[in-house]
Amino acid sequence: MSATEIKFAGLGGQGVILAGIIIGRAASIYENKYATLTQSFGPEARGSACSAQVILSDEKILYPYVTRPEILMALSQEAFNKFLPETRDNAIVIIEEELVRPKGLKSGMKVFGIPATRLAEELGRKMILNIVMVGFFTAVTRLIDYEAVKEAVKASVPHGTEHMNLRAYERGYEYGQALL
Amino acid sequence: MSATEIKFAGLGGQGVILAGIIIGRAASIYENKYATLTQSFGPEARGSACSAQVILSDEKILYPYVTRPEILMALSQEAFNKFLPETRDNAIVIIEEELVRPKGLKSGMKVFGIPATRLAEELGRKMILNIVMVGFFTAVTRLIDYEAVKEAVKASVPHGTEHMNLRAYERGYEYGQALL
Amino acid sequence: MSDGKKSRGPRGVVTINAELCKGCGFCIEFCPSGVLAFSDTFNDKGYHTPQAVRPEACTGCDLCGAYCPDFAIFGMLKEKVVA
Amino acid sequence: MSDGKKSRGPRGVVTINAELCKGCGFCIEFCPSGVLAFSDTFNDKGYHTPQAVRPEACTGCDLCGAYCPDFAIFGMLKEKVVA
Amino acid sequence: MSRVNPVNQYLRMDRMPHIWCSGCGLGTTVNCFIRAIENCGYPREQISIVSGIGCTGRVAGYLKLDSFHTTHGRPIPFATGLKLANPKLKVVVISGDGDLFAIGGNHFIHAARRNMDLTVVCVNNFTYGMTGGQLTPTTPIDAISSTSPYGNFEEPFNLPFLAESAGAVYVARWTTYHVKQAARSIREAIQKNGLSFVEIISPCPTLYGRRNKLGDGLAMMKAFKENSAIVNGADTREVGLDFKGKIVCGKFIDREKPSFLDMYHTTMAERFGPFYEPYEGVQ
Amino acid sequence: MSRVNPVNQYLRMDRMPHIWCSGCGLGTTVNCFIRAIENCGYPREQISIVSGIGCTGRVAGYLKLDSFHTTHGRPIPFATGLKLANPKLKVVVISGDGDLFAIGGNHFIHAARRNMDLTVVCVNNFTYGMTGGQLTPTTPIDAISSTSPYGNFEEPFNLPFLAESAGAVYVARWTTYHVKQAARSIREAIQKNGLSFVEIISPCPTLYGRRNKLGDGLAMMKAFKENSAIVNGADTREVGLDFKGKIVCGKFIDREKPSFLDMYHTTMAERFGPFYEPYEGVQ
Amino acid sequence: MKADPKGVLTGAHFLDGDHACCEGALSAGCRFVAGYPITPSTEVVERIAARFPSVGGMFIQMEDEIASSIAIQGAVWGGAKAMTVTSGPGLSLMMEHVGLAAMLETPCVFVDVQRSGPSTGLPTMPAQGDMMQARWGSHGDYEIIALCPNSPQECYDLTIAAFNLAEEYRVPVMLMMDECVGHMTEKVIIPKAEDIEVTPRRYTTQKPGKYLPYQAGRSEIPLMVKAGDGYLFHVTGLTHDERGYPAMNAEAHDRCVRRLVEKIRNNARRIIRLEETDTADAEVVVVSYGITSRVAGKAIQMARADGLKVGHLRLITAWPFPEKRLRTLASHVKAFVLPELNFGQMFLELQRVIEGKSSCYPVPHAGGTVHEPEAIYQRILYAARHSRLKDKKEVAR
Amino acid sequence: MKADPKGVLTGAHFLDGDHACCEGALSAGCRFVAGYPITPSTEVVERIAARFPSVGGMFIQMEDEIASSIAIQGAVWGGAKAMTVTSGPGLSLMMEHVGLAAMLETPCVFVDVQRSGPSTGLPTMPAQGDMMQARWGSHGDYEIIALCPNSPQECYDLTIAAFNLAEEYRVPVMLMMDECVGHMTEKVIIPKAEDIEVTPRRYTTQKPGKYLPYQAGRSEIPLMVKAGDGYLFHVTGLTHDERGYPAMNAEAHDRCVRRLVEKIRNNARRIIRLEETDTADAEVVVVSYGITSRVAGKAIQMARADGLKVGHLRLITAWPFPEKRLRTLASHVKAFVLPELNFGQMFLELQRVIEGKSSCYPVPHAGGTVHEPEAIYQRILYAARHSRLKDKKEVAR
Ligand SMILES: Cc1ncc(C[n+]2csc(CCOP(=O)(O)OP(=O)(O)O)c2C)c(N)n1
Ligand SMILES: Cc1ncc(C[n+]2csc(CCOP(=O)(O)OP(=O)(O)O)c2C)c(N)n1
Ligand code: SF4
Ligand code: SF4
Ligand code: SF4
Ligand code: SF4
Ligand code: SF4
Ligand code: SF4
Ligand SMILES: [Mg+2]
Ligand SMILES: [Mg+2]
Repeated sequence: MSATEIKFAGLGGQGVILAGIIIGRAASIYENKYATLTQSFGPEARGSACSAQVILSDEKILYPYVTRPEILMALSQEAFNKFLPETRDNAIVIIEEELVRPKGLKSGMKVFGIPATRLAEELGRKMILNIVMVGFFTAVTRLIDYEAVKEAVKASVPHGTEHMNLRAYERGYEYGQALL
Repeated sequence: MSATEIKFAGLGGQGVILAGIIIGRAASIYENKYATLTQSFGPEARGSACSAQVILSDEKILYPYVTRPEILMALSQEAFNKFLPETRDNAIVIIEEELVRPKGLKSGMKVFGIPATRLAEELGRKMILNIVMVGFFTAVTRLIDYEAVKEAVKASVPHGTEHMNLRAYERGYEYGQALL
Repeated sequence: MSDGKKSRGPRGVVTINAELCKGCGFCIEFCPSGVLAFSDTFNDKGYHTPQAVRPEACTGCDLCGAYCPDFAIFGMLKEKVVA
Repeated sequence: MSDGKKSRGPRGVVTINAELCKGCGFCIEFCPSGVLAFSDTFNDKGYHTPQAVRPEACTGCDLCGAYCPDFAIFGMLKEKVVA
Repeated sequence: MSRVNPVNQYLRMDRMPHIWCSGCGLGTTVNCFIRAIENCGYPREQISIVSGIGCTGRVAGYLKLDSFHTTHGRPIPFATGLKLANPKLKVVVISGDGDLFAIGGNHFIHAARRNMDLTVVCVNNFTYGMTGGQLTPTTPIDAISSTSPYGNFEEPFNLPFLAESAGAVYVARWTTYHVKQAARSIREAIQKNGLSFVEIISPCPTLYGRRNKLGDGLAMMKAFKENSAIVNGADTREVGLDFKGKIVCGKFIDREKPSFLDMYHTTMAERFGPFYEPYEGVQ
Repeated sequence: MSRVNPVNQYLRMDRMPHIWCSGCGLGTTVNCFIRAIENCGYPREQISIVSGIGCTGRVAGYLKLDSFHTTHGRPIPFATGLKLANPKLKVVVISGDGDLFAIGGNHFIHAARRNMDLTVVCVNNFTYGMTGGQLTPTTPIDAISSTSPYGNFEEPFNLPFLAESAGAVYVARWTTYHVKQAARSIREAIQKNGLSFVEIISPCPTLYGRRNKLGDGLAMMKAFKENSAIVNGADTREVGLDFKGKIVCGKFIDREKPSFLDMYHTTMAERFGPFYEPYEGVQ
Repeated sequence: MKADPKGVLTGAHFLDGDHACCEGALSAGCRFVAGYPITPSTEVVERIAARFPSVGGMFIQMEDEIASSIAIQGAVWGGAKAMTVTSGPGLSLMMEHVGLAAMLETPCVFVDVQRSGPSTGLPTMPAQGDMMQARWGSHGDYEIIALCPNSPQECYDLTIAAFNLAEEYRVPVMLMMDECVGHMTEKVIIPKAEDIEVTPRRYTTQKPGKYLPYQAGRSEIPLMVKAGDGYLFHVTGLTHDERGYPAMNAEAHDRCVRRLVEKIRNNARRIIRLEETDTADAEVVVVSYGITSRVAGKAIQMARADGLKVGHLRLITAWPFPEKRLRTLASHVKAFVLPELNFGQMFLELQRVIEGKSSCYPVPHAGGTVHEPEAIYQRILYAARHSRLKDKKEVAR
Repeated sequence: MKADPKGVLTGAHFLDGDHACCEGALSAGCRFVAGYPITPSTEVVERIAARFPSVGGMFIQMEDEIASSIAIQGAVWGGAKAMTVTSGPGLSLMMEHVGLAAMLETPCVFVDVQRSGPSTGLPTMPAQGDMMQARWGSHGDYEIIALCPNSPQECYDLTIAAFNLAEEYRVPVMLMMDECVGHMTEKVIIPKAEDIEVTPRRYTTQKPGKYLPYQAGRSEIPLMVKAGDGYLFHVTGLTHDERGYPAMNAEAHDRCVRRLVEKIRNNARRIIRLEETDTADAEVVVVSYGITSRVAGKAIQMARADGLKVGHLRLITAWPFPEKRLRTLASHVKAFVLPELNFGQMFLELQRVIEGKSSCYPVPHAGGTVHEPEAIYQRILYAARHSRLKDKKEVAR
């Protein structure tokens, strides 16, 4: 694989951008890959759909936008509905299974679901569902090394919350491992 | 003569610009000449030297500035001193003889002096010395028709002051005629 | 949305357009008659929307309408609705 | 400009730089001791400039200096001038 | 749903849902405004609305009136031109605190000075909503914003005081909790001759409330209810706002002064006498 | 003439004579300013002067201090940057009524709001001198100007009131007749922490006086003397100016508030504790 | 449409360019001016302040140029023909609103009486240093029209033309005067009202409800409405669709902005006005505009007296630039000479469009005064001597 | 001079371009920023607001862009390195002060994170529509330097370069970012402080009394002083002489402005930075800058895969424009292709400088997003097929 296009999508406040940043950071800072993350911004204020797009590559990335994602991570139904059509036929689709009902999948797609909100709540903070998703993503895509992502999580979350977030990361990772 | 360059110079408040405008207007509106008037402005606020330059011509005037005046009308010593050097050797120099002492004249120059301030005061308003000068100018230069300038005076002075100004014009004109 | 059942019936009627609602709760909080409460269901945008839990108490004062930032609810005097 | 003649002499001295003067008359009007008046002569710029007509009355208060918009006049205590 | 919200006729329903967040006070302000114009005595064709740029700036785009979405900070001079070209119009400026008082502050004080025949409604949410929650000239001391991450240390404007000192003839303040009073004030303001000013304190839960731990829109509305005091006629010197402090509301100023156009007419009529045709706009 | 005017050392004598007209009050204002800084307690190297564009704007160019002649209306933000880069400087803005309150009005009210550590001296001659005598936001009602040929019909600002409402900690007004008081006020203003404001009413005989039949500079000075009343501590609401009316002079406001830099220090020291090195400028 | 006689000062006058501009605005039907004084444009608004009240116009001196440049747009949407007047520093401040006018397609006129820059520069002296700014001073892509009068008469005539073009293309039109023409007094003939052609605003005839503010049709120019007529319309400086509603995507942007650009580019031929003398068989063509065209005229007289074949192409319209015509001329002219009161602005355009087919020589000048005719003359001489006819047929001598 | 370690965040970071720009400013020694929020540049000042207080810097959010653009100049004259940050609408408002900075020769940096215009346009979407404005947006004649980063890393690097160039030439430097690079996150490597070269302010060593603020000497760049050091100096936006005093005549103006222009034009070779790949034997050269250079890079890969000889010349410095280099290339290249996110801006410069020696093709785009690489690829193909080598030797195949 030389370049992988990934879309992280959900509602504002769910932390999807941070999820994308962690993956990008892991690849570019803690592994020897290139990573480019772009976001689509709109005048629509926060609270509605938002997404981050990440390209991972072994070579320098020129064109920065994701056009046909090979991996879609969706944390809301609206996001899922919006981005599924542009996702590749053989894509990996990663969903929060209690927030997203995966209708309309194309035949070659592989779907991985995780009740990340519930898991996060079990860990004590609903807010860290995105980190659970990051762990899950790491496990099921095997794109980036477990340790690299772990470092990236540490480097990306607010000081003092590392411990909780790493637990979330591990929880998601385990959940993913178990599925494989 | 196809083009005549004239400089009207004095202190702010003496009405030299208006004198230039009257001559320009007379030539261009009441005779069939072309006339272009330019002024030099400076950041220096009013009260100091000011001047108007007029070109009269039978043809369309291209270059609008006066470089070597053939006629200099000076209403203050400062103005006289400043502009005499650039005035042509054979120029006509018209001065308010009580305000200007004509030192440093070049040999070919013809000087015409008039006590315009005093004449204006005699007519009741010191302010109209510029119109006296216009009459004098008309007489001694014979550049423009008496009637044309008269019309221009009428058209250029504030409503209600025409009568007084025409008297000033005539007084200056007579004084000039008498000198010739 | 619901009209009253009692014989005299409510003076007012409240109408909710759940699709526009963003679940802010203003209407519920500031309804002077306690007509409204959140329903359990989400709308398409993922918000809990209000429902009239005590429709018979509605006076049609339209305070809910005045408060609603999403133009998703309004109250009316019943007579006007009929008219 | 002139220094006093009397034995006790004036307390102050006024100095005028006629070349800078624009003849506004502020100094004359606002000199509290009536020291100044316009002279008959013009300076190069064509302004009447002030002169000390009662130099002996000058207190050196420098109000003329404070008022003069052209920095063309100032008063001083005599002792300072000497010092 | 066959019954239709009566406000819809004043809205561009083809643009709904709007972009404002859940719990944002802007929609509530729009409700107040619609109620204000419904019975202000002017037909809607005669009412123009001008906004600048910002979340509040979007108001113009949702109201079904002749409506102008101009540049950041400049709705007042645009409105000035509009009004002067056609004095029959009632021109209302609705814009944000940043738009009207940061970049646009000069236009406001000059319009007030001239007593220009305009109504200015400022939706004060203490922040720049549209650009992501930065400091504005109304952000209270100590409040956190994205450009005052350690707490604001710049004194904010006391808008009613500023408006009075600049010359406004009508000055009022309400919060979005005070829907009825706000509607009434806006109506009075529109009916006023000269420059009228209404400040509406409004929740921006997304960028101001959340960052300052003030809760969601509803929590902020409740706080408005609890922390406000209505003091009609209060001395505007006394109505400055603190972080979480009392919000003095009310109608503070309501005075008579000839407006810009009044003064214009008087001056020109005096000067030109019978030759002056009273200026009634350019048509 | 061997005795030298003591003010000369503060002037760029190589630029004399200056461009100002006979009877203009600007030179008198410069005298007051020089007397103010002579014993204000700061060495002249530490005093910077910033002007905008206008006849008054030329002040910077005649004073032998670090002096900046900027753009029309913008001396205050320039001064803000200068002061913040080097807080040891005492930065004084001297500019005209048009510069500071027409195009520059917003910067003034914001500097006052922030209580920026600056002194602002406004020479109010009721007109735009430099451009030929147009209307300014301080031109009194009925006064004639080249752009209000039929008499001004726009209400002017009451500058002290505006300054107070925006937040200035020191507000005074004098005329050029009041040379001693003006000098003292400017000195006090410079010594003040935060935004201090001194309005100097000054004759522009050439463009304002003549057009309005107020006579020459001397006549205008006499009128200042006769028509002025000193009311220290007057309510700024009451000190607005009419055409030929009373000119209320005095020190109106003198209050203590932490300045912008004070507030900055407090906030950052609190936040960063021992890690905060008190900001002392960029060097 | 004919001019409204009210305000048309028919007759022969001895006026300066600034005052002539005021009269041009009146003749064109302008009844709203917002301005802020600045040398050397102040006399325009001073005359307007005196003239407007008695002819049913409204002049307001705003608090600054920013306010002036948007107040006129409010007035236009209220039904007025409107302009603002300034000089370089003010024009710099108006740039955001030149862009707004382009985006809203507000027909309006910006008068720039150029003085020497940059910054405060020489406020009372002439220059032509704002030519590129007039075209490019606002952010993003847009087009404007710019006209360059060279006499008070043209200050009058081209002010009318500016208003007419603004209406025809719904575009901001810049009248690029300079201190010299602004302060120069000459005879100005103001025709009878019935001899003055004035382009009226083009209002829709559609009913409210049907009307779409930015539906352009084939003409590329949408029809207008004004506030108060019941259309309940919306306009925005955001990228918008035909309804005037914000449309936040690249496709809408392309549609929106492409038309703004193309309505001018595609109509360049109809917009452009030139004055050509003796270009047909010229070896050297002097390209000039504004006041410099008169100085160039004198230089050309000098060169012709030497027997040189010198043509003159005067840009009355500077923007859009007469690309086609110059390219055609380049195919048979040896060299171009372009004097201007700046260090090379329109010269860059000339150099671009002739694509190396001829030689071209700038005659730059910092401003502060006009060129010495001699300087231009020398350059013409140089051009004539040092340029060769490249791969084109020698013109008949 | 080496960078001050305080503020240099040495290490590898995953940063967006806006944040990288903030770090670049810190590394360059910038300690004063005045700004006004505007999408998509806001993140730059947000990070600065958080970072500056702990490193001895001062950030102030001013009341508008006009104030910001002059507050930084006050700060520079107070001794700081300073910048302001904005996007198109804000840049339009700053234009008067770009001219002031040019005139006072205030070294300072203007960051423009470009969004789609004109007017409010598409605030959250990319464009390159302010390129001509950057060069020409203020009135009068002047020169600036403009740099175009194409990645967060370059946002960091070129911010430092911008400060260094500003000091070296005493000129306002524009950093022309765009929404895409500003909001794109990638790895950014921040070197050790001792590996960062920083140009210090060049202060005079002369004594007060001797020193003349605008005495330039042979270098064309006068030395500075700062307020408070006892020089009692004066500066003005008016035309001035070497003493910094107003000098109101055409000769002084020529001397004053000519140097402002020539100090950049004469040093263009030293200022200009380019990135060239495979231009030596190229038939078609793509000229690009900023984000578009990456899209173009992809298109070039596609074209090379077809066997075409395509070179790439990336403008890191857009202004001054690499006139000489392009003219040289034009002598052996068949065609140039210039894609940009506007309807043709730098393309005009290209067309001008190659003087018809090669063909050249724009690939215009309204903005709102970047080009489809396919569109540029198609244009390259077209250029390769339809252009002929004119009167130049065929390059070896
Ligand atoms: C000239 C200019 N500067 C900056 C901006 C960016 N901008 C858009 S909206 C806004 C702030 C709006 O704040 P406010 O007026 O309080 O409105 P709110 O979003 O809070 O309702 C800013 C700074 C702009 N569009 N134009
Ligand atoms: C941006 C800009 N607009 C306008 C001007 C023209 N201008 C120069 S000075 C001035 C007015 C000055 O008035 P004021 O500040 O009252 O100073 P005064 O001359 O009366 O002392 C104006 C409008 C300018 N230089 N720059
Ligand atoms: S006020 Fe409106 S948006 Fe809020 S909960 Fe009620 S119906 Fe929904
Ligand atoms: S109309 Fe009044 S009573 Fe009825 S639900 Fe609404 S707020 Fe409550
Ligand atoms: S105050 Fe100064 S300028 Fe005025 S008359 Fe006295 S010395 Fe002359
Ligand atoms: S110093 Fe005082 S007393 Fe002496 S002349 Fe001057 S003002 Fe008069
Ligand atoms: S960001 Fe704030 S002001 Fe803007 S829509 Fe959301 S809540 Fe309202
Ligand atoms: S024009 Fe007025 S303000 Fe300017 S120098 Fe003359 S008198 Fe003074
Ligand atoms: Mg706000
Ligand atoms: Mg003034």
